[in-house]
Amino acid sequence: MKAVVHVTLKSGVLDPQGKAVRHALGALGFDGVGDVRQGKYLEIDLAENDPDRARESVEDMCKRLLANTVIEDYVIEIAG
Amino acid sequence: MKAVVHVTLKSGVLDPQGKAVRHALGALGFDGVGDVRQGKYLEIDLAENDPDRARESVEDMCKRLLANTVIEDYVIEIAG
Amino acid sequence: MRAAVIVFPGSNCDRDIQVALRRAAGAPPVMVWHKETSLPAVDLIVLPGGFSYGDYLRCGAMAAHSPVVAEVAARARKGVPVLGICNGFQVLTETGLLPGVLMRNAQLRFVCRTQHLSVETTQSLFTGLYRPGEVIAMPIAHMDGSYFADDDTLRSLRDEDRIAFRYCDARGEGGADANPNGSRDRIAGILNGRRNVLGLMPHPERHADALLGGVDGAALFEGLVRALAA
Amino acid sequence: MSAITPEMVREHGLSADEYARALAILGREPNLTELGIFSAMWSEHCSYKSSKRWLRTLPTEAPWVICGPGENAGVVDIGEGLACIFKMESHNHPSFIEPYQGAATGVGGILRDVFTMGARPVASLNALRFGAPAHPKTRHLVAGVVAGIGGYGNCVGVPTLGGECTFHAAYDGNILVNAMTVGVADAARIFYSAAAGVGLSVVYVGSKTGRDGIHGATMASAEFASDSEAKRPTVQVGDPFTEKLLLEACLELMATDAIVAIQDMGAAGLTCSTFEMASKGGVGIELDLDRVPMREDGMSAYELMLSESQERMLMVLRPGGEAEARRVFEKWELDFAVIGRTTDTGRLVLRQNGTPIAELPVDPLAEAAPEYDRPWIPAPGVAVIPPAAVPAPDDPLQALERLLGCPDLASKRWIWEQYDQTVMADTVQGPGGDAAVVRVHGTAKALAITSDCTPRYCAADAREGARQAVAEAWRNLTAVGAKPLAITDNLNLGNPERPEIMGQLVGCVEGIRDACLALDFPVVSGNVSLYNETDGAAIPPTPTIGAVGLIEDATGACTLAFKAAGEAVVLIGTTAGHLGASLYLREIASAEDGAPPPVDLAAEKRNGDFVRAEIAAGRISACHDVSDGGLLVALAEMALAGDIGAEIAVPEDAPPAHAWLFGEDQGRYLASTADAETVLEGARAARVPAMVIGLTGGGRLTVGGRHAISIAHLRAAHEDWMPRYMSAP
Ligand SMILES: Nc1ncnc2c1ncn2[C@@H]1O[C@H](COP(=O)(O)OP(=O)(O)O)[C@@H](O)[C@H]1O
Ligand SMILES: [Mg+2]
Repeated sequence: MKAVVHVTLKSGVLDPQGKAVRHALGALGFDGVGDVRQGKYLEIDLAENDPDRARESVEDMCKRLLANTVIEDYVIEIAG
Repeated sequence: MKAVVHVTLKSGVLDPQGKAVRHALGALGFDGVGDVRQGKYLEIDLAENDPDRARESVEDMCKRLLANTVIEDYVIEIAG
Repeated sequence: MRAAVIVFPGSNCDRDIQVALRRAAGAPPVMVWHKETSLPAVDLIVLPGGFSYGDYLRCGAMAAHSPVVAEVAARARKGVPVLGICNGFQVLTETGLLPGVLMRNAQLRFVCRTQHLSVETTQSLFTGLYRPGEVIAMPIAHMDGSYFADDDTLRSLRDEDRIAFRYCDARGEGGADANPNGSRDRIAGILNGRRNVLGLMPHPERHADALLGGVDGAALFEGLVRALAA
Repeated sequence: MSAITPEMVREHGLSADEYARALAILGREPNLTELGIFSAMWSEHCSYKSSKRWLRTLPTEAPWVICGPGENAGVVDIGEGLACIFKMESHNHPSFIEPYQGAATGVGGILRDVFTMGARPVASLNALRFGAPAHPKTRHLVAGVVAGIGGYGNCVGVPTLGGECTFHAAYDGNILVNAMTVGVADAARIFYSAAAGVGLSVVYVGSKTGRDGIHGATMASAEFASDSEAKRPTVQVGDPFTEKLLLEACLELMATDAIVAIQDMGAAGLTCSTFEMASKGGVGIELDLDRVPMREDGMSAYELMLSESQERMLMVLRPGGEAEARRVFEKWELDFAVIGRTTDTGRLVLRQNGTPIAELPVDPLAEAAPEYDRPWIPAPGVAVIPPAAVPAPDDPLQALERLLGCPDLASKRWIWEQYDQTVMADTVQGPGGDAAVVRVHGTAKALAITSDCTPRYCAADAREGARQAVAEAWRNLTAVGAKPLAITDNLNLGNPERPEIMGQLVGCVEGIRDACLALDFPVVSGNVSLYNETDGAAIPPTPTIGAVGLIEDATGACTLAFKAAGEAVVLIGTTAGHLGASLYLREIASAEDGAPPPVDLAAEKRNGDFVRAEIAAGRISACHDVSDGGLLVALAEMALAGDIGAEIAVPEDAPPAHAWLFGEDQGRYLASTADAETVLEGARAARVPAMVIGLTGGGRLTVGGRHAISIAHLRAAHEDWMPRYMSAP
């Protein structure tokens, strides 16, 4: 199956990239752009076929590698 | 409203980050991990309240700045 | 030779190129802030290295939209020589003045070292003082220098003799250690079709003074001065 | 209503006595904001309460010192109207918790300390101590710290030109990340933090304030427990792009006369910077907190005063300077806000929503901060190990190969290749030599820069180890031909409330003082990092010494690479074969004990002055100080750098051969020369021991005609360890 993971900065943590993108959009003439936050997005192909076990394993991957839990949150979706 | 943009590498473009993640997951003992692709994820707050106009504007942002269409694809979601 | 150096927020090799150009041309270049909408009449425009806009989002992406870059592009299309070094190369690909894109280094780490290069063409304003096939050395220092273009683009770069420099080892050969960032075809620098725009990842301005360990970069600037005087 | 409970006082790291003192100063109970301010100001990190009385004993003066300790960084005169400004700072705790951002913001902080005084940063160094390579966290910490240092410094565009990186299990739970920055300024335009003058605007510039790192200073002043991961949310994220803009904007404004005083917001942010400016200037300050640029809504006064958001500065402007300042900061697209003014009340007054919400007297808080004469016991003496008591290797060159490939000596190329070493186009010598050499832009001069400390020695004897660290820094500057000018010191220690740790602190300071006095090498800045311990286990005392020297003619800088075959290899200094606390003892004989090699400071000075003069005279073609691993390691490093071998003979009247080859006697150099006769003659005249021990040439190192090893073989051993270690899972 396939897992999709979104890794984002915890709220309150400075996001220099998002800040710069917001600024650049403004400079390009896009009005009404408020906060911009940038995160990572991962698609992982898994041999596992059981959704629960897949989620558990990806949860573990996030904690150990994919997200830096000191400053980042993550959300996992398991797709068929 | 809020727009969510996913920027991913076009298939066929080598993704060294995804490859490194796959490798690292293997080294950590996660079995059955196939292909891993890494992309960017942006959340943009917009003053615009009309979903169509919001999408149009974000589409424009993607073409002009957020994605490099030589190597990247993007997907836009507009949320309430 | 009258040169202009474009300064973006986050450029950090602007002073270095200023020194190298002054040394080669005998006169200092004009430094142009990215917000300018016009450029003075110049013989050469340089986009320097650095981290314009922090290299956030994608290297060079935000700088490519600076007001002055539209004018740089217009001049380039008129045939004014444009040189993009490192971040400047990234800006040139983002604007479409040069094909392809510079991606994250294959090893995913910043790399700074003195790198051997082979001069792949001497048929340009920039490389006329080198010998064909000459092996030279220049510092590299980048996180995103892995040149990528699709097969068709690569083929036309080769067929049109537009590859200016390739990474190589001390003997001028390829091989595992010769490619510091995973660039396709070991490409370190390319020309546009009209041959008046050069983008390269290595830093010639950092090897233009014997005290700093080499002068192979100086030949690029001296070559430009001569070509533009002719 | 008594809002402040003893529990809250404790959580703020204040002792009962300290709280009583706070009550006495205020004449009433503080509110929470005020308590937070007391806590930050009186934290070990900001007040130096345990170390101050000892730091005062350090020598800080010399004719070339423009400004010693007490400002953001130290300042020395380098001639031609220029000054060199430098300092070292630790970011140990944050780097352990979040290695990338911890190290990155450490670099950001030290860069600001230097440019806040008017200098353009020209070089950075980093001294790193990690746990054992086999410890499960080490690899991750190395990767993160190195990437963070590079990520920040490379983006700002300041070359990172050197440092140290060693490993020992004693740092498993407390790594050390000490960052140093060196800058160059116009000697007539140095900026200080004293906010002299009443009715002047207090201006905030840089990034917005968020809820970052609240209480970082208190955290840096407390011991770790292994559950300290819970303290994680205090970590800040650095934005090097904004730092670069701030650097350029500050330097641009500094070229005008708009600024009266300027101070970066580092530890304890707005609190520490306002108190420091007010107290040094003898004024009061009123702040309107509603005007502080904020990243998030609804920030309390407490949060605003204690936030450690990065890339921010506080300035006091001359009347009429505001328009100019605003223009510059708007050009660089940075936040700019007048947030208050100086007053003649001697008090800090904070207002929010138009009402006063905190009021504190400046001087009592800043100057009457607690100062402790903590009990201390001198370290127990350690026995001297005689050379003969240490087993000899079967083959000295096999031992050499192992030493060159051991984690502490292995090439750190994997690290420094992640640092931009050539940006600014003034790097004469980058990492890999005895000292980095960077040309002073627009002149013929160069600065030599090094950072040194041998924790092995300090663990055995803090005082001798600290003397050695200063001497080695001095020697490294000398080896490139520089005249040593001054040092910055970063004292990294455990919990000072323990008398044996306090004894180490005293030993470090005494050792530094000794060496600095003897070598005419004053201390101009520094930093103290205490409580580097986890679950009661302290790090070895680690007094990192950062040092700067001057080379009048950059083209005359010497390097350690052998230049030609057929030159004599000269050993300068006395070799007794001291193997106690040596690398040989640890790596080859698997023992970690014995007294460190003693430093004879008079001989150190004589030998170094001689070497420097010989380099200046152009008689020495390559020079290298002899340190970790001893003579044979030094010889191999010269051979590797020049890709030229050498053949040496062990003198007959020497100590046992292995002690002669691997002993770590101090005050020594190896030099190659085409004119050995003149060098030896000069040495005799200067009463400096010197002898020819061999000849350069060939592709191998040969010892005593019997043992040989190829340079290529040694190179593989030396270069392979770190990349192999870092690429393992
Ligand atoms: N070990 C030390 N030796 C000498 N001076 C020191 C030492 N530790 C701190 N100092 C000096 O004390 C002052 C305050 O240090 P610190 O609070 O770390 O500076 P900053 O606020 O700029 O980060 C500085 O001038 C520093 O140079
Ligand atoms: Mg040395």
